[in-house]
Amino acid sequence: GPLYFGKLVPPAENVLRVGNGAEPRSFDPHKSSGIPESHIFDNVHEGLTGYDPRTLAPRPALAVGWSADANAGVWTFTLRRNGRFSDDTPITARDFVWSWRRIVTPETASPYASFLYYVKNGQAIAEGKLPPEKLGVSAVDDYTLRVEMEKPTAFFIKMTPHYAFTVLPRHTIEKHSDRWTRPENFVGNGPFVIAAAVPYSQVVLKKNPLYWDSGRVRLDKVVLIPAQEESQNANLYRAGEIDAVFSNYLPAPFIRKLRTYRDFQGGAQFTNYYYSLNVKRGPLKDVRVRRALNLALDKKAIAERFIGRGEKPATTFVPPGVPGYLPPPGPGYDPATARRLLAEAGYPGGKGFPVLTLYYNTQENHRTVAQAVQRMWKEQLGIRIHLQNEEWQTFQARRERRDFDVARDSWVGDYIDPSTYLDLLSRDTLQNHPGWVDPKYTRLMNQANAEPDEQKRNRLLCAAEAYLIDQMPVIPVYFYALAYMKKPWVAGWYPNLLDQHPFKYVSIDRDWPQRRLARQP
Amino acid sequence: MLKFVLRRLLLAIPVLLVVVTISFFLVRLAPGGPFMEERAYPPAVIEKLNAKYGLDKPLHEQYFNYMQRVILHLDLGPSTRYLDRTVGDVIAQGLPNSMILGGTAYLTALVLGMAAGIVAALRQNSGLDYGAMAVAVLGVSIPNFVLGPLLVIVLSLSLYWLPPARWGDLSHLILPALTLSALYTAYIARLTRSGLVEVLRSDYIRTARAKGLRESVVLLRHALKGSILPVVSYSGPALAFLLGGTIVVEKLFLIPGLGNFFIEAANARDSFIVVGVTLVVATLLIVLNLVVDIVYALIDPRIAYK
Amino acid sequence: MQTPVEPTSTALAPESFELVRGTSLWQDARRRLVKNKLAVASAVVFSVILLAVLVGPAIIANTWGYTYDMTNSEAVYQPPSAAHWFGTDQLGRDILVRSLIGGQISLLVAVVASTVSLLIGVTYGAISGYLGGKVDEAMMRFVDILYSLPDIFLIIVLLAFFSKDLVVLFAMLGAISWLTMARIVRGQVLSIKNREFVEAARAIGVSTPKIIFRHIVPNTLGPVIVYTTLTIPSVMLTEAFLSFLGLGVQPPLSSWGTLVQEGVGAISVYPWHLIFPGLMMTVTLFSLNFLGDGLRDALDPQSRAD
Amino acid sequence: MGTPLLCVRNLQTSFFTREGEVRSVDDVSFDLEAGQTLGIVGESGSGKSVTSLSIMRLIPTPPGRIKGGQVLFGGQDLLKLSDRQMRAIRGKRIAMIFQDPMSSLNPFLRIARQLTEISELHLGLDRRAARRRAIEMLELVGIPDASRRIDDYPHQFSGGMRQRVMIAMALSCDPQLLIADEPTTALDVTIQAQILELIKDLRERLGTAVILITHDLGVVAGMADRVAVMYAGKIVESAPTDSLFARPAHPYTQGLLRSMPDPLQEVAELYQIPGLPPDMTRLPPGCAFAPRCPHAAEPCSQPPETVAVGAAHHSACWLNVRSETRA
Amino acid sequence: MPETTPPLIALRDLKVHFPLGSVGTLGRLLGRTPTRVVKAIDGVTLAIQPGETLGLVGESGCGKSTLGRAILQLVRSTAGRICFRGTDLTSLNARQLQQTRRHLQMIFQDPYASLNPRMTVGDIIAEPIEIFEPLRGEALQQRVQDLMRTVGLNPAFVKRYPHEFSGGQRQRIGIARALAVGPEFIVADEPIAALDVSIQAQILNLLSQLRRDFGLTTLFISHDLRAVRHISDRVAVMYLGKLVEVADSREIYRRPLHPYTQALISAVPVPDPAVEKTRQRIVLVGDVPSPIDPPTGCRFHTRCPYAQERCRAEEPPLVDTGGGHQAACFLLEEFPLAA
Ligand SMILES: Nc1ncnc2c1ncn2[C@@H]1O[C@H](COP(=O)(O)OP(=O)(O)OP(=O)(O)O)[C@@H](O)[C@H]1O
Ligand SMILES: Nc1ncnc2c1ncn2[C@@H]1O[C@H](COP(=O)(O)OP(=O)(O)OP(=O)(O)O)[C@@H](O)[C@H]1O
Ligand SMILES: [Mg+2]
Ligand SMILES: [Mg+2]
Repeated sequence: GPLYFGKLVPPAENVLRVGNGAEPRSFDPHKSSGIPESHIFDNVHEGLTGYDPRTLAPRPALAVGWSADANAGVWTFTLRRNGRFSDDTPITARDFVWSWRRIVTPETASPYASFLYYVKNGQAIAEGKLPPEKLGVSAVDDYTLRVEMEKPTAFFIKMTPHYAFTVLPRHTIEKHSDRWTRPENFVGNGPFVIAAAVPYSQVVLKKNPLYWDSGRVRLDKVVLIPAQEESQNANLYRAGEIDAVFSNYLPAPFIRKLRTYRDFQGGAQFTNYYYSLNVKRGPLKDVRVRRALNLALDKKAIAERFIGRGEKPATTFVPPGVPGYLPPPGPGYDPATARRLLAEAGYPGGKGFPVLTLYYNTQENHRTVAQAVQRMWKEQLGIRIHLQNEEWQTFQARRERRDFDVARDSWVGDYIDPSTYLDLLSRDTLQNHPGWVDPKYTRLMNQANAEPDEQKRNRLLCAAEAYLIDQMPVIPVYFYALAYMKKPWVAGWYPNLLDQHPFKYVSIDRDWPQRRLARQP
Repeated sequence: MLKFVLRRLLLAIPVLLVVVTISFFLVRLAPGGPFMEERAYPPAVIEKLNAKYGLDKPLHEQYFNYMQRVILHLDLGPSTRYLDRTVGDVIAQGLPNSMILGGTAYLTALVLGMAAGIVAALRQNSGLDYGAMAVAVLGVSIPNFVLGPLLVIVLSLSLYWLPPARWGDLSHLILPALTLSALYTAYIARLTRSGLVEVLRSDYIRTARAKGLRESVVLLRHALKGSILPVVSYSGPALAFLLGGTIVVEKLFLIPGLGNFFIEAANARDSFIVVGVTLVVATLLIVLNLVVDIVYALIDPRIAYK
Repeated sequence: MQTPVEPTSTALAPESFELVRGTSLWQDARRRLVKNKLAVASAVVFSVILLAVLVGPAIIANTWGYTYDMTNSEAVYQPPSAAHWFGTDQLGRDILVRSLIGGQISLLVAVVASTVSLLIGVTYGAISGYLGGKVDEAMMRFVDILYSLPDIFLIIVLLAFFSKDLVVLFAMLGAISWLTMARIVRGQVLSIKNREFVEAARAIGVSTPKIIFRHIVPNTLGPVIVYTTLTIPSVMLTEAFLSFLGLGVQPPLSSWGTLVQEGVGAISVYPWHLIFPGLMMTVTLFSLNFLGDGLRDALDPQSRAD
Repeated sequence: MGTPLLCVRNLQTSFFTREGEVRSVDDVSFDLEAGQTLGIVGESGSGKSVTSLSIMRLIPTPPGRIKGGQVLFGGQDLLKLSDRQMRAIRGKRIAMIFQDPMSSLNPFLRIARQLTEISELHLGLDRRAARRRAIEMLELVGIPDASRRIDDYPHQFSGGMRQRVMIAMALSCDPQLLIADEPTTALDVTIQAQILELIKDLRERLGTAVILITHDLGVVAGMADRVAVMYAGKIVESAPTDSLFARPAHPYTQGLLRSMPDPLQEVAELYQIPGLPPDMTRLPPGCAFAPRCPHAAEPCSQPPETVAVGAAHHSACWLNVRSETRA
Repeated sequence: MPETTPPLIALRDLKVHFPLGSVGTLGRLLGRTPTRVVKAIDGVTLAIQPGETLGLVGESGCGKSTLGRAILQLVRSTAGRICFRGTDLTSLNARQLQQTRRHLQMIFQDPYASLNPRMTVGDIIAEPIEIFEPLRGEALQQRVQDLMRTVGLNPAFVKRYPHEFSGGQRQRIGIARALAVGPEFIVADEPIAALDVSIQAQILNLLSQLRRDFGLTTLFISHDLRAVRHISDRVAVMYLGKLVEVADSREIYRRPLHPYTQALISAVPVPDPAVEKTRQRIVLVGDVPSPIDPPTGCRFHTRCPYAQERCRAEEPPLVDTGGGHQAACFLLEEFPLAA
């Protein structure tokens, strides 16, 4: 068969066309938290640091250097002097101060305001208890930014590439207020600027000639297409209308077949898939029942056979791949033990076990997993589960109300650190769907987060995760895998845990056929 | 009749008010909210957002504010799903595209459907008749979410004739319009045929034949008028539905139409857009049903409205 | 040989003493239907499908041991084979059994929705059209309102406040399936009520309800039957949409609509997932359509020869 | 006598219903010369309309079918023509006035359209000329205010006015053969006279042959050259008009003439032919009129033979045979 | 007629006007009110006594059917009163009207159009019986088939549908239906037009018999003057929406007063070829007026051989010339001897 999937005609110009999942909710980085939006924000705005295209490690961007005090309580950044907005206004440390204050200001109502909670007084300001001026960020001089943390935060630098910490053009925002994001008013400071935005059609980014590093930007234009249906991405790709798609935008049944093509890319992804168990309800109060439910699941079959896009069965909660973090061992598939535990809990052979309801939001994969799980529990434990799918909001409201027995769940890490997962359950937040608040776990997490030493911190996190897995308020099912396609002429686009691909490094390689031949032995 | 039209349009106002009111409360009663995301917003943020959009007030107060805004300022409000846009923007962007698509699909359906229906009626109980009607049944039994992908696979992914999705020039219109029109073509074909078959036996058709008129003239001039009423009736709601944005096909082919905006707004509990678009569709429906009633009178001189 | 009878004599010829049995349109229709080969063939096909759908799953469970919810991680996406005639799905389940099980709910849905559409839609439309004037105006505006309401929210809210059982599903399907029918019937009635036989009926003293249901409605049956048979597929698909929203069948149970919806995602890689359930649905729809056509002909005394 | 314009030979038309075959026209033959008028009278339901529809080939098929016979028009057998050839004849060379004027007009079209299309088609007139001609024709048939009422719809016309529209339509192309199926039933006598005058004029001017189906024996008396009497699908008597009225030979004809109210004589009760009209699906093997015939006798169980009872006067009755032999 | 018994039907200055839509459909839609109005009935006052048969004759299009339909409340009257046994039918509500219909029936002029194409003949005839009488099942069938025989239809036809009948057979279905519940009054709108003379005789005999036995009152609309004369007690002659002459039926044939009546009677064809060839008819010449804008004065003046100046300006009233013979013509004043 053919080596590549679909039409193989590279674009005439230096333009990258990508499927981008959804119509952006907003073009203001302080107002949206979606992934499709992030693909725009990350390329038209730039903060202190940027992602390394392969490792995602922070790379100097507007900050040319940084340092932290001994226990990572105060961070100091040195800014580059040639940083400019796309309208040629120079960027200074004061712009950062203004931007960071803006995101935590309650009136901005930014979904990512919580990222600034690590900065001193961040949470208090966001909750309206203190004025924004009290935020622990200050301009020492035009090119030195001082950030005072709420408590020691060693991993803060890992968060800085995120667009929540970017710098925004105060002058245009004040001038145009809400309309500053319109293409005709838009001012940014990234390698690209927004040139056009037609809803449900495309967002066009074009090269920003005033970008400090514009010399290394090879693309003239990026066209982001809000192709929401998985099949659209596949079709557009196959018809040669797009050059690349982000991960998980391709239809699952396809991927089994697409794997054989050279333009298919796999790899690990920093996303997990789990079931939240309502620990306040019926038999699920009993930790033995929760463990039994976990042990009865053949996650390998689920991940590798039924879903089969490269997902890996999960025994623990944090997806693998965090540098320096060694996850605790997790229990595997053990139906015999599961049956024993269930019997111990008073339900031998599933007898007397009430019919629980498993909720999931309507989507093909969720439906597949739920049916597999239902069947496994029935076969292995003899218990009956009612499946109920729901439209997204209804489902989400139900989860937040904790009005379920078992609910489908998953989490996309924001930055490469276990805490982005483990913190989900450390407090009684809306994100803590199982409603599992355990003082021991909270203590462990607080300790870990306050620990400036990387290694010690990782060990504490590992202990916390081990405890979490032991108590099993959540059943990890699998870890997502990258599954995307890019045409062979797309260079500088690498698989990574967060599926982030700064367009700054991407180029159209017109010599790809020769290069491919040359690479072959 | 002018009085009739005026009265109908006046009567549209309370109807629209009822529609707006019910849909306003329906959206609010639905679980979830405009700022509910997988990554839950901090409660403080939600509070602020609610305050910003006036969603923190008691429901009846929100309702009155909304109605006041709509009626006095003809302002349909902001959008909570598309934060940088207003409902007015969304309608201005989506409606024309939906109308182009829906209109094309309807015209296609009308032409193809009537043609098929007429041919089938003419050659009643012949192979042609059964063939045309079988295709029509196929047209209704293949849902458009299947037909669309099938057409795409053949015409754009195998033959590379037409783009598989997106919107812009004429080539983008063909596949979605075809997909969309299949169902309507089938309906129109079958309704046309059944009407014609009945009318073709009338004595006045015999008269027309006795005049020596060609069969096509008999059909088009004499029989069609009397048999087309069901198609006209069907066209009112169908066209309103088509012009107001069709969710499945717009999603399938990534068309920047009202349907796409509507469904995402609905999923995101954007009450402003949902109510606004509903208002647009209701207006279309009322106007088109008025047109239908007028067409009735044009077709059948015995139909009179007081 | 008979003797001549006197002019005013009521004496009757001997054979006239036996009473000739009268027949009604419906009795007549049954007889005509039975004579229509295509209709009978369709009825047979439909009965076979019905039977298969009702008893098939049990038979398969007994002979092959598959049930509709039996997963098999070793047999994911198997193409059709001797073991699995229709192939298997992503969970390694037998698509044949799932298609049969799926028919149960889909056929039930079709029956309920078309019954409602017939009963409510025809009655409502006929009353509205016949009474005309203000009543018609009010009744049709009510239909407009129902038609314009965002049904997706209607369902979501219903779901939030009521249980998710099938009764709600049927109520919902019924509620939306009669609207266009009502409009079509009304259009027909507007025209038919001016015909002279209606005036004659009025002159005789036939009461309004009887005029509507005995004289007018039978004369609208052509489009009514055509529209009903056409509505069945869309109702089946609406059911799939409703189960998407959480109403309707829940996995691992299936309906034809949900099977087709699942299947279309893999249309170009695992076509059997779509084709077989789709085929079953299409064959059913075909047989229903031809049955409908036969019924329409049978109910039309002027149609083809006996 | 020239060659006949229309020769109907052994025409048989049946309807196939669930109760069996209805032989509406059973072996009907007659000739008609140019400029002549044939009056057809007879029992209601005896097949007069079906005969004329069969000539025009407008029998609804199914359930009806022309089973046999010939319709020679100007030497051509109409039953063998293609649809296209038949179309060229309909409306132009043979025109028909239908019995039921109400349902024979298209309720959805203005009178104007229905009248103009025929002259546009056959006379090649343009719209304007066709309209002028239509108005002219309407005036000719006595529709008052024709130029304005031409734009009305049929339902706005009275029964007689609709009938006159039908007549206007039939006459507008100067046909060679006019089949008038009860053309004046809904007309008052003054207008009826006017219409009949119009037909006579056509006959004289263009030599149009006319088949006039009517129950009004007065009209027959005034118009027809020959009369055919039909009963149960057959022509039971046919004769020159004078001869028929003077010496009706068939018992049915005799009964018919006796049934007429006499303007000069007051009677409490009119004569009516006794018994019921026949059920055409179950006709007796012999003479269909026998069960109602005052003279019925033994031979009536056999199909009667048509015999001449006078000059060009034929009757199908055993009675006549007997009288003939006796004579 | 002696005026002692109250009339069964009394019309007082009845008017029925139809708007004509020929401002064009578009004009109709744009709300142009049609300026043209057909004055189908333009002031008719008439009383019909119980048991009487009133013949109604007149030019085609003069409003006979409309008059019949107005009496039965099938068209809305523009003005005037229609009393049945003293109650004004226009004032009844739908229910009361429906109940009254048992006593008022109609035979329609167009037999085919007035039959429901989807009902068998049996059902059509049975329908009024089912409404007004508790008859069901066998008994009902018996009644229906008796009725069919009575009007000369073969009962074997009960299962047939209207389209399977000949014109005359259809007409008889309509007659059977109208007579089914034994009404007190029927409007017979050309009930015998499509029937052969023998069956005409049968129907006329039937009507006479019903009048004799049950006192049936009939408004007998027909063009067949011979039949009208045979069946009617009185005859009313209508011209362009108005009555021009009303008289005893023998009287009117013997001594028609109005010029229109005279012309009408002279035009009756005679079923004798010899007579037909030599017969003298009064041929009306002149403009046929239209009910849209009827001529001023006497409506007949445009065609009247005796028309004078006065006829053009003034409208002659319907006056009794003695013995209940009413006529509307100025001639009668000038030559009262003619009366
Ligand atoms: N479509 C049909 N199906 C069955 N029988 C039919 C059909 N049309 C006509 N007939 C029968 O054929 C016979 C002849 O009908 P036809 O209309 O020729 O009568 P007719 O002589 O014109 O009578 P009339 O004077 O009453 O019009 C009738 O007995 C009638 O019942
Ligand atoms: N629905 C209507 N709309 C408009 N005009 C009408 C309508 N019905 C009848 N007319 C007109 O009213 C007048 C009288 O009609 P009507 O039917 O009463 O006449 P008629 O005396 O019964 O005539 P005929 O003997 O021809 O049946 C005619 O000019 C006719 O055109
Ligand atoms: Mg006839
Ligand atoms: Mg009339």
